[in-house]
Amino acid sequence: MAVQPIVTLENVVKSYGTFTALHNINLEIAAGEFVTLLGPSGCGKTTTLRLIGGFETADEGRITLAGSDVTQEPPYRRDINTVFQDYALFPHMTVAENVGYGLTVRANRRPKEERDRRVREALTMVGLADKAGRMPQQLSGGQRQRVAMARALVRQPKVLLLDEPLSALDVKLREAMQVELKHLHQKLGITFLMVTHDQQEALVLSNRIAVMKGGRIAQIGSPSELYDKPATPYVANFIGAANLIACTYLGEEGNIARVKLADDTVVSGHRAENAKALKPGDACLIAIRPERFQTSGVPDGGSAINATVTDQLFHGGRFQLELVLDGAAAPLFIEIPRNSVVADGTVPQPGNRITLGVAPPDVLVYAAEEDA
Amino acid sequence: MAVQPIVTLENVVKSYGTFTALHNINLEIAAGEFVTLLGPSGCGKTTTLRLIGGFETADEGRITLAGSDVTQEPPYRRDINTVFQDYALFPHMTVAENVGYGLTVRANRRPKEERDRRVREALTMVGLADKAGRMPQQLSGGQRQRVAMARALVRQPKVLLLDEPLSALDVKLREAMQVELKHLHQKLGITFLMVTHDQQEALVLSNRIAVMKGGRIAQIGSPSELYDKPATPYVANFIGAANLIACTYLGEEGNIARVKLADDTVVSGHRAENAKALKPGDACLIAIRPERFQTSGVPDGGSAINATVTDQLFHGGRFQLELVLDGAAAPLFIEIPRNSVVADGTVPQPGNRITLGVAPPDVLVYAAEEDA
Amino acid sequence: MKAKTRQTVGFWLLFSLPLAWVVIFLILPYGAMGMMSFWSRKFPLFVADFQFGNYLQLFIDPQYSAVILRTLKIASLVTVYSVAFGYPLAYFLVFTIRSEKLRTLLYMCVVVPLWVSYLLRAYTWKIILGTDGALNSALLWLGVIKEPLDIFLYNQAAMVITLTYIFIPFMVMPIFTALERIPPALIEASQDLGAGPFETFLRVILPLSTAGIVAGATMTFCLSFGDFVAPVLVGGPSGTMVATVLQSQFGAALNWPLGSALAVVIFTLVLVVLQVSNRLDRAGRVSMG
Amino acid sequence: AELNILTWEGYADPSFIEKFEQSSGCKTTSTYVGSNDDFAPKLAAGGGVYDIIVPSIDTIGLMRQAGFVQPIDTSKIEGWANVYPEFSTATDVAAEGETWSVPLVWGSISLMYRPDKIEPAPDSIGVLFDPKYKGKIAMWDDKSSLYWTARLLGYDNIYDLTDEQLETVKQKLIEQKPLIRKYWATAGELTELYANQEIWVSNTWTGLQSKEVNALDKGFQVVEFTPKEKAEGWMDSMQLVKGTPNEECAYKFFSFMLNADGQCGIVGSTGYFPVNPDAVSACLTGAEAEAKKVNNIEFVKSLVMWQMPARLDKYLETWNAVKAAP
Amino acid sequence: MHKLIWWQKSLVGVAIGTLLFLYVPVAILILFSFNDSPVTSFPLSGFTWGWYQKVFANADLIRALGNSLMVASAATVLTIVIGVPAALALDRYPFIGKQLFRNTILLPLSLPGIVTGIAMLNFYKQIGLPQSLGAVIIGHATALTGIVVSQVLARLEKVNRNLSEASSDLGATSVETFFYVTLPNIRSAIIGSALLSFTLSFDEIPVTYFLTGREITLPMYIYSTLRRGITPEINAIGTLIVVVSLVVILSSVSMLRQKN
Ligand SMILES: Nc1ncnc2c1ncn2[C@@H]1O[C@H](COP(=O)(O)OP(=O)(O)OP(=O)(O)O)[C@@H](O)[C@H]1O
Ligand SMILES: Nc1ncnc2c1ncn2[C@@H]1O[C@H](COP(=O)(O)OP(=O)(O)OP(=O)(O)O)[C@@H](O)[C@H]1O
Ligand SMILES: [Mg+2]
Ligand SMILES: [Mg+2]
Repeated sequence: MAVQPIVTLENVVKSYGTFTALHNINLEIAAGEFVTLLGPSGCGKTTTLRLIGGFETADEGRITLAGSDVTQEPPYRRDINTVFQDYALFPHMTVAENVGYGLTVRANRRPKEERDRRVREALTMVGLADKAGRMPQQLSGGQRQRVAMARALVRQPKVLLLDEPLSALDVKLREAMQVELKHLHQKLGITFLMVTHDQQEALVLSNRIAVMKGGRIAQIGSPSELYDKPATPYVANFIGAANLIACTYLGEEGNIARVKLADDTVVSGHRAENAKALKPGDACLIAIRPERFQTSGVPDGGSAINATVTDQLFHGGRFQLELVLDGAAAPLFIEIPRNSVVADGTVPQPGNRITLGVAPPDVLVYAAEEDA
Repeated sequence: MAVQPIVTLENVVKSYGTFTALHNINLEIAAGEFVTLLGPSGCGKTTTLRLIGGFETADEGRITLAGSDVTQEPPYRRDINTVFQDYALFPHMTVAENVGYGLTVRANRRPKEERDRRVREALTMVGLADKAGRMPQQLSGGQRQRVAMARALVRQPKVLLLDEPLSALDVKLREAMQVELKHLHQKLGITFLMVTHDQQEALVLSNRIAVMKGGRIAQIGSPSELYDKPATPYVANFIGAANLIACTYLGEEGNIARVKLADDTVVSGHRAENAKALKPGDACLIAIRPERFQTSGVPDGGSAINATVTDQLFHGGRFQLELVLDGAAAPLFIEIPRNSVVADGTVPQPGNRITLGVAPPDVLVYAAEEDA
Repeated sequence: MKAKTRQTVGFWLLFSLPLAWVVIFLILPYGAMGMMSFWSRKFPLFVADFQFGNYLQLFIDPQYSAVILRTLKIASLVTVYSVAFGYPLAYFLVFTIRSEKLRTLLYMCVVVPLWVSYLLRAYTWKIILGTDGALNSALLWLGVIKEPLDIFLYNQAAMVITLTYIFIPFMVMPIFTALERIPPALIEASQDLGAGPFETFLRVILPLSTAGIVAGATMTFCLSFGDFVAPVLVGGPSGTMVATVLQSQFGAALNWPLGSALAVVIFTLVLVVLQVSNRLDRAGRVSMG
Repeated sequence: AELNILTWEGYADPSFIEKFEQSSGCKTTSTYVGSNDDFAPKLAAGGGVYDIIVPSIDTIGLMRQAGFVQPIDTSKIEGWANVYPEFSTATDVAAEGETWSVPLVWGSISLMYRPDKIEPAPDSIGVLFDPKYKGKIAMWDDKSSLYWTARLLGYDNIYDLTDEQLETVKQKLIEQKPLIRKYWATAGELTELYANQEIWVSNTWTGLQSKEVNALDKGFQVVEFTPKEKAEGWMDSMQLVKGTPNEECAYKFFSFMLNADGQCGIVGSTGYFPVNPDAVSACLTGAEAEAKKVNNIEFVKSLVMWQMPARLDKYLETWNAVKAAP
Repeated sequence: MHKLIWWQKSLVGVAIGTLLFLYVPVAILILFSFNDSPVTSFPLSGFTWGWYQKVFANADLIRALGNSLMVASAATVLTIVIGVPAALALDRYPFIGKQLFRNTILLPLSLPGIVTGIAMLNFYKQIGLPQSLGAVIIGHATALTGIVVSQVLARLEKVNRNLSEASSDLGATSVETFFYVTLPNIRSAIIGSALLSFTLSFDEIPVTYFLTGREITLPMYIYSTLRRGITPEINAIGTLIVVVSLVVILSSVSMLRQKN
């Protein structure tokens, strides 16, 4: 990044008792970025956020905020605000009091007029100007979430931390709030660092995503980088549900790698970073996205895979087919848009045999040692 | 339905105090069907299920089970079992004791050998044979869900009721369990009646879906019927996120209805059931699915709609575009598969003008009186 | 059987015994007491009657109002001191003790004395506060004083100390529960918004624990208001409390009607306190969501 | 048969009660009171639980008036004739032409002090009102405080004071309150107050408490004295509860208590004085007998013997008002 | 976490002081039960087991103890028999006056015991029930039922409401559901509140004071002894009671705190 980073973590380590929650984390976030920490439960996302927010202290390493070392500062001396997972609205204050709280504290007391104005602005921004007098318990989940946003934003922090800000909302609301969150970020230009375990959310919102695994950052990059070039099968599987198929490595010609599946089908693909050391005969894994399979024929230079349909799931706009590959045990999922199918009039039914085509760029070859 | 219905509700009414939770519900479920009750919170889904299960008594109307009137029967005299939303596993019993409970009650006591065998079979069926001795609190969410299934199924009920059986699980697990649930239904041939507020879940699992609204059934039909021919804008919106656009009705030629949008664009579509009475000049609504818009041209006999891209959301396999229609305020969402876009090399960016094509069968015209 | 009928039968099977018991042994006795408060004294006993003389006497004879006021004063002091000592203790347990196990253990240590014979706990203070007691001997030994002091025992201060001692656990329990229920995220949110620990305490923790304080204060106030052991054991000549007077109306003075009237007054007072605390408590509870 | 007695501690000591049980075949159960004011409430509340009660002479009249007790057939009592006539015919023992109670023991109430703290030796009730001894004085928590004060004030109608006199007495007592360490309620409490250095002077049940305090040997002695305004006298007697089903045993008990075993037993266990001098001739001799005022009926006359105040209600109310005062 | 600052330190000081304040008296009580002098004043004069021997040799005291145990047990059984159905009814059925009933049954817990004692005394007198241990038992049961009701109700509210529905769904009748599902889940609350009732009844004075007849309970015995004068015998009984209540209370609290 060219811009000077607003938040940096350098070799940060954090343990709870004998358990090391974070191993040597390094992270740089540029001003104005929207970065997401993504990973399964217990991988250390919240811990990372809490270290930056100041609610925990790092055992080792350095955390800087806009260039100054804040590793040992308490939360109330950091120019950062947090939107908590369950919002942590003060139940004994009205919406306006909640939002204004950060402007009444001794360290940052503002004159009443300024405070009122800023509270009003913040509430207007999140569309809750008319709810100022309500108590938090009188609001719906989505409204609470927005109050929490307003409360953090009214302080005009350099960085906004969000710990699973949408996870308590139901699907429809979550999708709507994702869009709002994105617009808010675009409008304000504040740096957002968000935690989520929902890959869809991460893909939609972020400039960059850091995929974490067991207290380490497995890969960091833009959504399309992660989707198109996942560094490991773990990342491939975590972002966008890849199909992972065991294979035997045959060799490479040009940039086309060739592998053999259980039923001896030969498939062409591209080697991922971690597969550079593969030698012919080694065990490998290929990853293919559900939507990259073609049911209408085999593309030029592509491979054909034979499978049996075991189930057909109707998703409205598209079908999801569950297949079993010849000679394999684990099922495979592919997605086909409904309109194309309907046009043909051919919806593959359970029991049908089917031939799938995949182009080499859609097949990523990995070494098999990684657990998926 | 040709088959004799296993469950029928005839003119069932249920009130709590002055609030009428169910207005005159009529429902017939055939043996072996998988029916889902779908609707927003508070629409009466759970109430319907509880009436069938016998946990509440109908104020009016009749409920029959396999032909006999059970309206006044207590739950323990109905040949029905329920999987509760939070599973309601007995915390003081092991998994095996939980599952075997329904075979030890006086009314249905089985000899120990039979009981043990059936418990073992049921646990094997849900893949928990090795967890028989555990206590429920020692299981994960998905495992508990399966114990609850086994406990209900071990009694070989005529009908299995499921109240949001998967809602307590996280996304990945929920999707996996959906598939399992579907397979279990296919294998057992028992009638399933499930409540959910997740339209995706309903689409994937059901033979028929009953969409409820405010204590009434808004529409009942197969997933594709509901998706393709929603009876009202409400149903259209609830199932599969339709775009609803306000319009003025112009008239019909053959079976092609013509409407005018805010910017005077004329769009051709098909009239839905509730639009039969529309007269030229009446206010109307059109519903179009996000994936039915075509970005590559206008189909024969179709219409062209002009819009401006306001946002582009990356979903991995596809893009979602947020657009604003000329002359309209509310945004529109369309979905385009990523591979096609990538092939063209043209991803519409925020600010781009775009022309969308829609074929008449993909445009449904409704009378505007319904609230969406 | 219709479902409704089945419900009704089940309900009465369960409820008839408790209802009968409560009516016969709780409502009727309180009612009878109310009735008797209108009876009149007729030496040496009393006769059924309906007159307001007893209440009148309670209001005009200054000895009764003096005792009621004194009792109110003592109960209030006890309540205030119990909060003053109980709150820091509860706070300490919840926020300073990090280890879950140690916290539970200490909490038990606070709660356990509550159930250890009330009488003995009151009595111990007599041993401690006496002229020849532990406190004086300790002070003598430390050289703070030359002669034992007799200011500790047999006065209202001694009663307040004893009752405070007895009721501190009552105070700690609900405050502890209230503090424990405060989500840590709220405290973090406050700090996150720039408030230091003290400001966070004043503006977040304290308001959110008022329900606990109210609950504890109500209990402490009501029970110390009706105490009749402390005056006997550690109270001095001016230590008469309402319960002592009540007791003597049913004892020595043998004026049950007057005693009943006094009991009705206490009863009403307690109901008022409970009602007020219920209001406050509900406000607190609403604010906890 | 059984016999339920509501009495004072020490009045049913196993040392002699066992003998009674063996000789009469009546099983006894005793319940103890802390004050004369406990009798009426107990009977008013329960009734039918007790067969015999043992109130002091100022309370027996109340028992009769409240209808709690029934007259006694003295002819059924052995040794009745030997009881001091001053007691057997005293007011309220004999009333309305009947006998209502059977005298049991008697004693006096004098003053007690610590000579190491109080000099010169006091000779008047006034010492209880002396500001010099502020915080070191105890008074019995009893309506008899009114009698003491009335006598100090020189009233001679102490059981029938006028309203003004009562008011003066009340004021005097309220004035005294700051001087008082504690109103003592029981013999043991007074002993304790002395032993723990809480007080130096008080009124006392003659004989009993001084002996107990001195026996503790706490490094000081207490001395009893009869004030120049005279000591007070009391006499406890047994009454038959109305409607008792155990009358037969009750009479056996009366007889037993008036004779050698009973009188010697109770005098021995309490230190008070016998009402039947003949009965103790064998167990009390010489100095002992003199100390117990055996045959010294003159002593009785030197006392201000308790009576039921004419307006008991008013007295109780006054005493309560004193205690309630700040 | 960051270092404690002044006000937090003083708070910790007060807290520790208060903890000591709670325990010093208990320590003194125990100390004097071994003190070789009939008067409870310092300095201590020597060690003795004598007061304990006296306790066990004191027939009245042992009898009072027996009475107390009897009263507490009987009252506890009654509180359970009345309180559990009451809690079940309150939990399960909507009915008019529910809140009133609940408040009434809880009332004696906040009302000074002396008022309850007097009310009952009045009433018993009017219906001709004599003062007796029986009357005390009824009094205690009435005064303490609120504990069982509130504790069991709290547990019932926590126990998943669906459990009993699940049970009847699986074919169990109401009675079966109660014994197989409800009871096991509220058992520890019942035991816990029973232990509490027991301790409170065992320690009760004001109600007992007015309702007891010839027979007295241990607290009444101690109360009268206290008024008569203190002997270290009381300290010895006290120490024994402290030890026993500790055991009883620790187990009851752990029952009540037990989750799920
Ligand atoms: N206070 C603590 N004491 C001990 N261990 C902790 C503590 N906080 C977190 N951990 C452990 O550290 C690891 C990382 O926790 P963290 O909360 O950061 O996970 P996460 O990625 O946010 O997971 P989730 O998605 O479940 O919120 C977990 O294994 C957790 O058990
Ligand atoms: N016991 C009850 N007393 C009063 N009102 C009730 C009761 N149970 C349900 N209701 C009301 O009846 C309506 C329907 O409730 P129901 O539980 O059937 O909704 P639902 O469709 O299952 O909603 P959700 O998705 O939130 O579970 C709601 O408005 C609810 O508030
Ligand atoms: Mg987390
Ligand atoms: Mg529901």
